Amino acid sequence: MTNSGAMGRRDDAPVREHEGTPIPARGDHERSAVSALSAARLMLARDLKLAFRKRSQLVQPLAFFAIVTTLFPLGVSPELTRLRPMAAGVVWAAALLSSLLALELLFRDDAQDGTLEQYALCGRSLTWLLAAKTAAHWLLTGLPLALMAPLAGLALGAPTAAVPGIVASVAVGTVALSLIGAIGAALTLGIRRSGALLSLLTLPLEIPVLIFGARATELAIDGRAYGAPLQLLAALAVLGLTLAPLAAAAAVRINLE
Amino acid sequence: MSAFLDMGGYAAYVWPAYAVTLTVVVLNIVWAQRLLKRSRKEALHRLAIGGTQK
Amino acid sequence: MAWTWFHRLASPPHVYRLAGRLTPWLAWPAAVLIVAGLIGGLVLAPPDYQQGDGYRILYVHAPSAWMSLMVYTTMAVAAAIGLIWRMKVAHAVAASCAPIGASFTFAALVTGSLWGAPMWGTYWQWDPRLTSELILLFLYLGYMGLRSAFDDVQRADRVSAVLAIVGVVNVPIIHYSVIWWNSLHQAPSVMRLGKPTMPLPMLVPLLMMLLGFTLFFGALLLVRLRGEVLSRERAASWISEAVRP
Amino acid sequence: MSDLCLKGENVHLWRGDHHVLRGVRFQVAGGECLQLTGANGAGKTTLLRTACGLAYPEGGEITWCGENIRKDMHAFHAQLAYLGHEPPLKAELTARENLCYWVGVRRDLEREELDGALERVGADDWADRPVRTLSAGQKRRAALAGLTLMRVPLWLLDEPTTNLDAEGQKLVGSLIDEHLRAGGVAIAAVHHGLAVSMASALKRMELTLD
Repeated sequence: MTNSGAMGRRDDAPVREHEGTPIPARGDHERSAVSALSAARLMLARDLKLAFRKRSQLVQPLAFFAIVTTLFPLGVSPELTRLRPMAAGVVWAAALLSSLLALELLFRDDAQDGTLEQYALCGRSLTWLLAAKTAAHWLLTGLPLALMAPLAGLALGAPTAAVPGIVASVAVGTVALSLIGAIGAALTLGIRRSGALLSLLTLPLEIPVLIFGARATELAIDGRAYGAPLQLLAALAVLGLTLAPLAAAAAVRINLE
Repeated sequence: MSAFLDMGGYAAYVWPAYAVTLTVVVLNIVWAQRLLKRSRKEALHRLAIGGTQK
Repeated sequence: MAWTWFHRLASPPHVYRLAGRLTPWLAWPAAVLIVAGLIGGLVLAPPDYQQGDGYRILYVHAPSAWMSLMVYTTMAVAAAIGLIWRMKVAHAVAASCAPIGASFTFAALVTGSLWGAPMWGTYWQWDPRLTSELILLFLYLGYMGLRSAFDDVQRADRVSAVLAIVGVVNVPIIHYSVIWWNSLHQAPSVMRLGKPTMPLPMLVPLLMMLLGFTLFFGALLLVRLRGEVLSRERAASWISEAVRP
Repeated sequence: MSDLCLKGENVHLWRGDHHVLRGVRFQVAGGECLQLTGANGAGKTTLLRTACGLAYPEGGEITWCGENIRKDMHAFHAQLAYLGHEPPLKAELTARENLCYWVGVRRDLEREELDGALERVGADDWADRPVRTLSAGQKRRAALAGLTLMRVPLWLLDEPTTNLDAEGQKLVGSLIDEHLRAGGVAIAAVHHGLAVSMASALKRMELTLD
């Protein structure tokens, strides 16, 4: 017990004039404090600004999505009649992989430069802050993917009438993907080369999203009603929205320990 | 006896299924015991190198 | 009062000793039940009127499939307890579960495909039950991969606990989505297990096998648990008494 | 009188097999600064991270104003500022933007206040340059500006003077002085003594290896 009792005795109480930094009394921080929601909004703004300062990272998942969907006609057949039945599956598999690509960096940069730690210590709900980060991730990868997916669909033989259905299903589905992915990214935060492990953790959890998403897209391409799978997809997204930030916050705290 | 081994013509499916399960069962026993033995050895080793705090 | 009991139960030396003492009490009944179930299933039970003797794979497939899910649930519950109450023993239970569960999931997959082969004419069908098992195997592998990626046992315990909990929330969703997906594309599965109409001579060996495997899991868990508890204990004085023969 | 007090009782913590904190006790009240010294690996950083609630002690407890810090972590965190080894700044943002986002999640910042803090640490010239282009010492100064802007009673500083020139070290000393004079609490892990003028307010504790 070498450390115990090493404390010096406290000498005369220091003078307490209130010059310099005013210290708010205990509990006083509530008054000027920022609410969890506006803290989250600030986090979102920060992540968007950061992303636009490093544009290459913004473009990479989209380029990856484009190249994966290009591989299929080259690997299978240039005939649209053969590509069309698998268009939905191809679009979704590519969307899953591209959303995964950007995940590794979701918390990694912030953990490395110490800002994540500061967010964990800021006295605001880390759950909300991570939800905001996930929202930023969706805005930066999910939404652009949803806008690009119809192009890939058209190139694989989908009719133009299918465009709204493809956009809707990919947009809703990527919300769930970003949320599930955030858990995976938070879990693997402390691991150095986490890419393969991250995929192994996240992809099985994302299978329901793939199933409902691909079904909705398939129905849209066939010109049928895709409401039912889209609703199931939305249900998954809502479920993810309530649970994923909690799990991610728990995982981040453990990894910061 | 040979009728039993033949499994009504399904021998090629039934016996491999049982063999795989048996292997998994036996392997689990071996692994579990090996884990315990290794942990014991490591614990003793840690005691030996004098990590006796607390 | 309940808490003192709880903490006594969770104290490593107590767990170590208790697990050692309990193991034979689970292992022997498990062995007896499994042998009896095998005799009942392979010899005494009559052939199925549709699948002949091929259905006898049921007696290994069903317990394996049961194990795969039961072990995952146990693991997730133990992980949650470990995470919430910061209980090392619970984390040790979760760590012990993963390899057992993964191996039986593998067995369930192989036996399922062997059962399906004569019925489908191919070893692999995207049957909902098999597909779910396959995904479950990936979940186990991910869990074990995550656990082994950390050098520090404490952190590995806590991080993988979060994954186990997330996974167990997902398992039913995955299962039902796979069934839903499958119902769109092909006829329902040929594997109908444990129907209440099953005749007693078929049902009794199945129940014996299920119970036997469950007890076997208990015994395995206890042996592994002792190992995991030892490796989590840092130089505590009870180890020397407990470990030396 | 201020009733602020951060207290550690018999704190134990392991890192793997290594028993880093072995029954550490400390007590710092309002107007006092605890100066932590010790060799590399003696557990200074670990103690600070435990004190701020990032690491979980396996034995003992840490209390803030008499309450275990885990009882209401958010309220406790809202009252502390922790500065780690590295200044927590994003390389792509300017120093000013960094402070806006960093401190902004805690409290609303007035522009004048921000300017004042930047001026105080001598950042007038480089406050609007991306952090990527700043020197290590400048980054450290920017982090110090963030520290003062948080307006919290408890400071936990890990090597606050690293990479700073003589003048910068004096700045750290005077910032801590002011903080203490206003009734604040500080713990600083240091290699060399702090340039604090109020020597009477300084407590010292040395952590040892094994």
